[in-house]
Amino acid sequence: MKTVLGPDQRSFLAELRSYLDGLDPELVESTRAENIADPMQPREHGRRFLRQLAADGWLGVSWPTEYGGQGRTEIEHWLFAEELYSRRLPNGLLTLNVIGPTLMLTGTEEQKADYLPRIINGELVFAIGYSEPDAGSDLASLRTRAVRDGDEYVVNGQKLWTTGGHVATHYWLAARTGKQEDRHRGVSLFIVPMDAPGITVTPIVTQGGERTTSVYLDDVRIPASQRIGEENEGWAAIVCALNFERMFFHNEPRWELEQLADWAREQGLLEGESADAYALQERMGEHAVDVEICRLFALRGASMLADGKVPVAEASANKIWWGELRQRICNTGLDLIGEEGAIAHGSPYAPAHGHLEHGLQSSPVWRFGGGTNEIQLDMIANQGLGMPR
Amino acid sequence: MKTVLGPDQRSFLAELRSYLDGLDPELVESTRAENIADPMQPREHGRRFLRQLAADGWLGVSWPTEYGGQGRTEIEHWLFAEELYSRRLPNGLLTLNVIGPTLMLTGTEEQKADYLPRIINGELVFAIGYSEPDAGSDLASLRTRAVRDGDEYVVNGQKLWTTGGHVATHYWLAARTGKQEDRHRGVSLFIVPMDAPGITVTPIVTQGGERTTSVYLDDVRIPASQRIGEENEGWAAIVCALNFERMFFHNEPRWELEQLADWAREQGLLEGESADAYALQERMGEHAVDVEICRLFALRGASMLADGKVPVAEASANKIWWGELRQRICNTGLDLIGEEGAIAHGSPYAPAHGHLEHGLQSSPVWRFGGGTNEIQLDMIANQGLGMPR
Amino acid sequence: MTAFTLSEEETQVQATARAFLRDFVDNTYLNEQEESPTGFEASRWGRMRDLGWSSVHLPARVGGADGTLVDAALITRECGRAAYASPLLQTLRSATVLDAIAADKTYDDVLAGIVGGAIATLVAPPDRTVMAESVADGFALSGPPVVVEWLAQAEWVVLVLPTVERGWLGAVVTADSFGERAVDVPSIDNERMVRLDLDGMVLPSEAVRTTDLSAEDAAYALARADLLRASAMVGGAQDVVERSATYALERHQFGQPLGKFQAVRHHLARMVIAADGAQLLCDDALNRALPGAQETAVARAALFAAGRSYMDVVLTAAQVHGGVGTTVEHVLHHHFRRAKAMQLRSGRRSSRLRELHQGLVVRREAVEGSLW
Amino acid sequence: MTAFTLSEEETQVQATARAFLRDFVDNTYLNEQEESPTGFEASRWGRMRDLGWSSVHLPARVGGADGTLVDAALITRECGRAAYASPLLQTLRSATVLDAIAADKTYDDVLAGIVGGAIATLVAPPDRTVMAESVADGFALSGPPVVVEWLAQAEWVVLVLPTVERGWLGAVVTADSFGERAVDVPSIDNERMVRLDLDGMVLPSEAVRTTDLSAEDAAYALARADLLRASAMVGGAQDVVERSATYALERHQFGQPLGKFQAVRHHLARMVIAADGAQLLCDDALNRALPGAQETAVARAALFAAGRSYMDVVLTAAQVHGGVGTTVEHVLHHHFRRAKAMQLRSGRRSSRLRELHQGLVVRREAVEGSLW
Repeated sequence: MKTVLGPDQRSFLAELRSYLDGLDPELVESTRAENIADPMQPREHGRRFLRQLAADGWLGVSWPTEYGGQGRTEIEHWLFAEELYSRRLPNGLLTLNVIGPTLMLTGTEEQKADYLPRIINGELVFAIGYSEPDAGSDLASLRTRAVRDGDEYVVNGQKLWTTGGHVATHYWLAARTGKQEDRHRGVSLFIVPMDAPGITVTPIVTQGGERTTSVYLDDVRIPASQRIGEENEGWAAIVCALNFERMFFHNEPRWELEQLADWAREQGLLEGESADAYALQERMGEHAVDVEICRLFALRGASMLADGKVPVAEASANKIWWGELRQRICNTGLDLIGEEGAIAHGSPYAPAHGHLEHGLQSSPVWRFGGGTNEIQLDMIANQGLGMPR
Repeated sequence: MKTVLGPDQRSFLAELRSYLDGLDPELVESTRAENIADPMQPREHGRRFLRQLAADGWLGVSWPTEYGGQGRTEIEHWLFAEELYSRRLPNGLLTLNVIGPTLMLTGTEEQKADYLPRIINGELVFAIGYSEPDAGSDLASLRTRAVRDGDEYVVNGQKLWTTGGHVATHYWLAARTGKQEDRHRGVSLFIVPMDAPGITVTPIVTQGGERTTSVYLDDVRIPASQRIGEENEGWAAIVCALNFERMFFHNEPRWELEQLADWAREQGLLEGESADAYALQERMGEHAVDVEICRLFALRGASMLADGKVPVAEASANKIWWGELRQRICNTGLDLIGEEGAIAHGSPYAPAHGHLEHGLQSSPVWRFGGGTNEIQLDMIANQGLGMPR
Repeated sequence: MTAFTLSEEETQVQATARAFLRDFVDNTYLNEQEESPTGFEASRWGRMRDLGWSSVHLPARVGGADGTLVDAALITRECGRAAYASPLLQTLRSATVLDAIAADKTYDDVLAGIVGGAIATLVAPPDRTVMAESVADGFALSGPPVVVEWLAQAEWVVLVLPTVERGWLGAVVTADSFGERAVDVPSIDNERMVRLDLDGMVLPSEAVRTTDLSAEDAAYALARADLLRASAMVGGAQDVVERSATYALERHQFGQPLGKFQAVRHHLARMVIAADGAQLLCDDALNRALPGAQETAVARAALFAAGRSYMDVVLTAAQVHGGVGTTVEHVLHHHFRRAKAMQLRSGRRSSRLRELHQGLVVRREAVEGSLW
Repeated sequence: MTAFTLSEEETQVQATARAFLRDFVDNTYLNEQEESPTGFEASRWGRMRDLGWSSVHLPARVGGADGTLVDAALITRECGRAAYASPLLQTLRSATVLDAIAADKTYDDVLAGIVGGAIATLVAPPDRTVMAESVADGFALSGPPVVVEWLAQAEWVVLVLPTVERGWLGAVVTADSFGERAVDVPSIDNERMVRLDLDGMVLPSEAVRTTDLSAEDAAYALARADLLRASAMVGGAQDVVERSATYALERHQFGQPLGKFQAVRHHLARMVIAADGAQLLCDDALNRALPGAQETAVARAALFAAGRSYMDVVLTAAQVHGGVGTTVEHVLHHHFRRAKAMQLRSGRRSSRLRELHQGLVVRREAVEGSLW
């Protein structure tokens, strides 16, 4: 029985770790703090950090060398993402890991030449514009409309849940070019600068404190050259991007479990012999098993990608396990802490550095973001078991 | 805030308890042993016991006095069923609690005069014939056919999961008199003696050791006078009977928890201070809360019946809670016991008198019997919340 | 639907409370109050005092309405439904405890103050981590810091603590007695909270008005007070279930309402079961919680079940609502945070469960009164 | 689908085992064997010996095939899939332990016997309830009775026990050494079992061949042996998932296959997740369980996950199958009972979890080898 992790991968990881250990501590610390507060959008320090990685040749581990990447496999790419995550540092997120690879597969030569070098240099930050007020899980019902006008499209509509809309440089936008009743067969995909005339970004604040946005599009003009793929055939690129996106589930559960362990250590419960200590140890023992399983679901996906396969049911299983486990660790972790657990993050008195409480508040998104878990379960039934739709 | 349990109910219960305490210990013990082994079908001792109760005027607590009952309310009836259950003694089961009341509502005067006195005397035992190989949850698809022939119907088909088929005196039989595509609108209901020519009963043994049967009907002739309700209109009586049936969820979870408590007491874990003891206490604490909730779901149903209402979503909630809780207590109870828990019931060495292990083996039926829990959840969504079907 | 019937007066209390709160509480209002310096409006507090909310269950002797714990619980249930934060629950809990442990008129001045609109709060750590020990001039306290809601806004602080010597003590001090021992901390939810370090503090003799309280009586007094929190959580759970059902009917995806998808239907049905179970147990406990009835175990079971159900319900509701439920523009975010905060205020889950095991399984406390 | 790739030889082992068992094992056969006096057929055992199943991972020195633990685990996985009961698992576990704790050729006679077809069983209570203490003529044992599979059918009984003095002992005795201490008891499942009362028994000096075993080495030897049981449970879970999916496609209700109902689809998807998680962890543990690697924590995690998943899967499968799944006419009833029995043979769940906490969280054993 052979795992995908061999000596090559281990030496890659050693090299990466040594590189990261050598980075400017100020840069690392300020980036980490920013990233912990809201990991979904690289801001001031995060972008500084990514540009540093780019300058040192560490962005685009699995990107082909022709696009400025290291040309390694998906396994190394996954190890890179994991390692950065476990240091709570940004790994390039959607722009590097979803938009870039999707452009490589679906973009024109001009588009690739235009965007890929800037992505791998850390210059660009993309936000994704799929969801709308009436198109959530049911993406194919989107109503934002793009009408051809000479060499341009004129776009009108409203997008919801555009995470990072206020910090992005570019928008990866799905809009309807065909008939409403054609559903996914009438959708096209575009890239448009976030500062294009007619785009208004309005913040939405979530209970976990993460920022997301509504994006209003009012006669926004996009050159036809900025359409990704053929007209009305944007769905393929969306599916491709979603497949990349669903593999973005990293070792957060382990990190959250470690926050609980820190608290337990302080309290003398981690190795204690009291009733409270035993209760904690029993609970953490099961979480720790589930964290190992989470690692292996992710590794399975990486190994499939490395074999040139696209994980579908496997990515869904990974995502469900990951989101539910994180929520469970945060929720039951607070139960072990008791009344002090009601102190919110931000306070120096918040137990477990406030991360369990913050995590619990963010946790609903983990269960429905990137496609609700109900849809993921349906995908497992269809693709994994051949159930009829 | 007023509960339905007042002084009248308490004095009824005291009277009942004193009556039961005074019964012949040999009769009680042999009935109890038989009932614990397989509670779903009264056999030798169970029938002896029920006839004794009948002779003493204790069967039919809520039956009108005109039918020989005590004429009390549904609350007393529920208390009666609970008390007998908590002594693990038969309470009349389907015959007394489902068939009798359904006959009162849907039978002709002749049918009532014929059957009710014999039911309340403990003479008759009914088995129910609804399910078929291809009609389980989807009862309306049943294929057993009853064809009118003069004053009789001739019935052919196969029934499945007829519990007590081998001990019953009579069969409560649903058969198709209309067209297959009419579904529930083409079904009639009959009573036929179990020893009628053409009926063959074949045992089915389940993993929990409970006996159920297949019933083959081969040109079975039933007088038209034994049809309950109009031709093709048997569905109403079926629904009525199912509503009565779903309120049959008693305090088994408490009884099972007590088996675990017995074991824990022997092992010094019930009030111990070891890691094992704390683990047990934490788990049992939550089960005990759930047992109280189970009691109140049942009480709610009884109180609705007493008010002349029919619990539907409420009965479903009761049934789901009851079945899942029992299974959980048995399953996690064994986890607390550990390797000795693998000793099967029947052995004197089986922990907790073997009841948790036996219970776990029987438990699947608790989750799908009387309508799968999935269908119960749908009923709560429809009837309790007004969701569209 | 419950197994218990409200009396006409109780129905009136419930309707009045619901109408009063509906008149001004919505998500925008809750957000504003949470952002405000005080966390609640003094004028509303005055109105609630006028309605007799914080003294509905106090004896007429001190100016109360001579109602029952059920009346008070119906009011907290409505506050819970509305996700409305105020010092009311703590004031009611304090009054409930003082009324229960008072010998004769021990606390009548404080109770009369509460009738008059004074805010009180209760210090009684659920995990009994703070101990009192008799010293020359009073009782010295020891133990880790605790958290207390609305202490900074309170006039009176009621303490109910176990002593090293024997029994429990009851004490009342003014809120300014703690100085730097009390530090404002942010709460998960929209209630206000301080972290209170009692270690080394001496409660002066004159503050300690009860010293011979049995552990059983103290436990029952606190369990009755906690039923008010349980009832608030039950109300919260009910509101969340109703909102989720409404949303599932209104929101369409793939050409049909969410409520047609079996997965969503089953989520909703599970929520109903959770909320109903909590309500039934809470109502049963309230029904049995007569003064002196010592129905501690069932009351504690109700508190546990309410916390568990409220939390289960908000987690599922968040899933049913998707994105819209997690923004601060939707009242669900208040329920989500209140569920966890209120559950945590009962202390450590495993400690509560072992305590319930003692009461329900070892001492079989519920069996006696329940006919089972 | 796994993250691990089988070698060509491993694929061959798996295919051979599956074909061999498929040739004669079905529910009727399993029922017959369960009812039979011996519980398994000696002729099949002989055939398995000829195929080298119980010695596939033993060194060539004793006549084994010099394979790895993975080979043995693939065989137990196929037995698990088939719900096939025999002394094979216990014999393999015994051999695994002896091979791991042997200094030089200490147990070569026993291992050679196993290669030759001898049945062995292992006494090593998961909760470490039996202790050994050095006495004049050997080691005196104390502790509550334990349960042991296939002891009555075994030639050799291997004991691995902690001693009061220091370290652990390894011993081998013949199965007739126990006399009335061993009593046949019915098992939940179709394996055979005795209850063995070791309290007061003295293991003679000549039986105790290892006395200086460190707790760590003993734990790792047992953890490797237990991986074979974990693998059997993984196989069982996989079979149950596959059967349930097939049934959901075949069985129609309300005019459509069960697999179109979202509730059933989600049940099945959850079963896939459970079975996959268990398999991934088992395979990872097997991959890491090289001789001397001391990967105890991951192996124990795999054992826990396999038991949990197998049990979760059979409970849901019973729900998907309805009535047909609970009769003794359907092989699911064997899986249902085997899942619980095999899970229970790992001892008390809470003890296993605290042990896992020690290994995975406190000592961080898995992090080292896992790149996380």
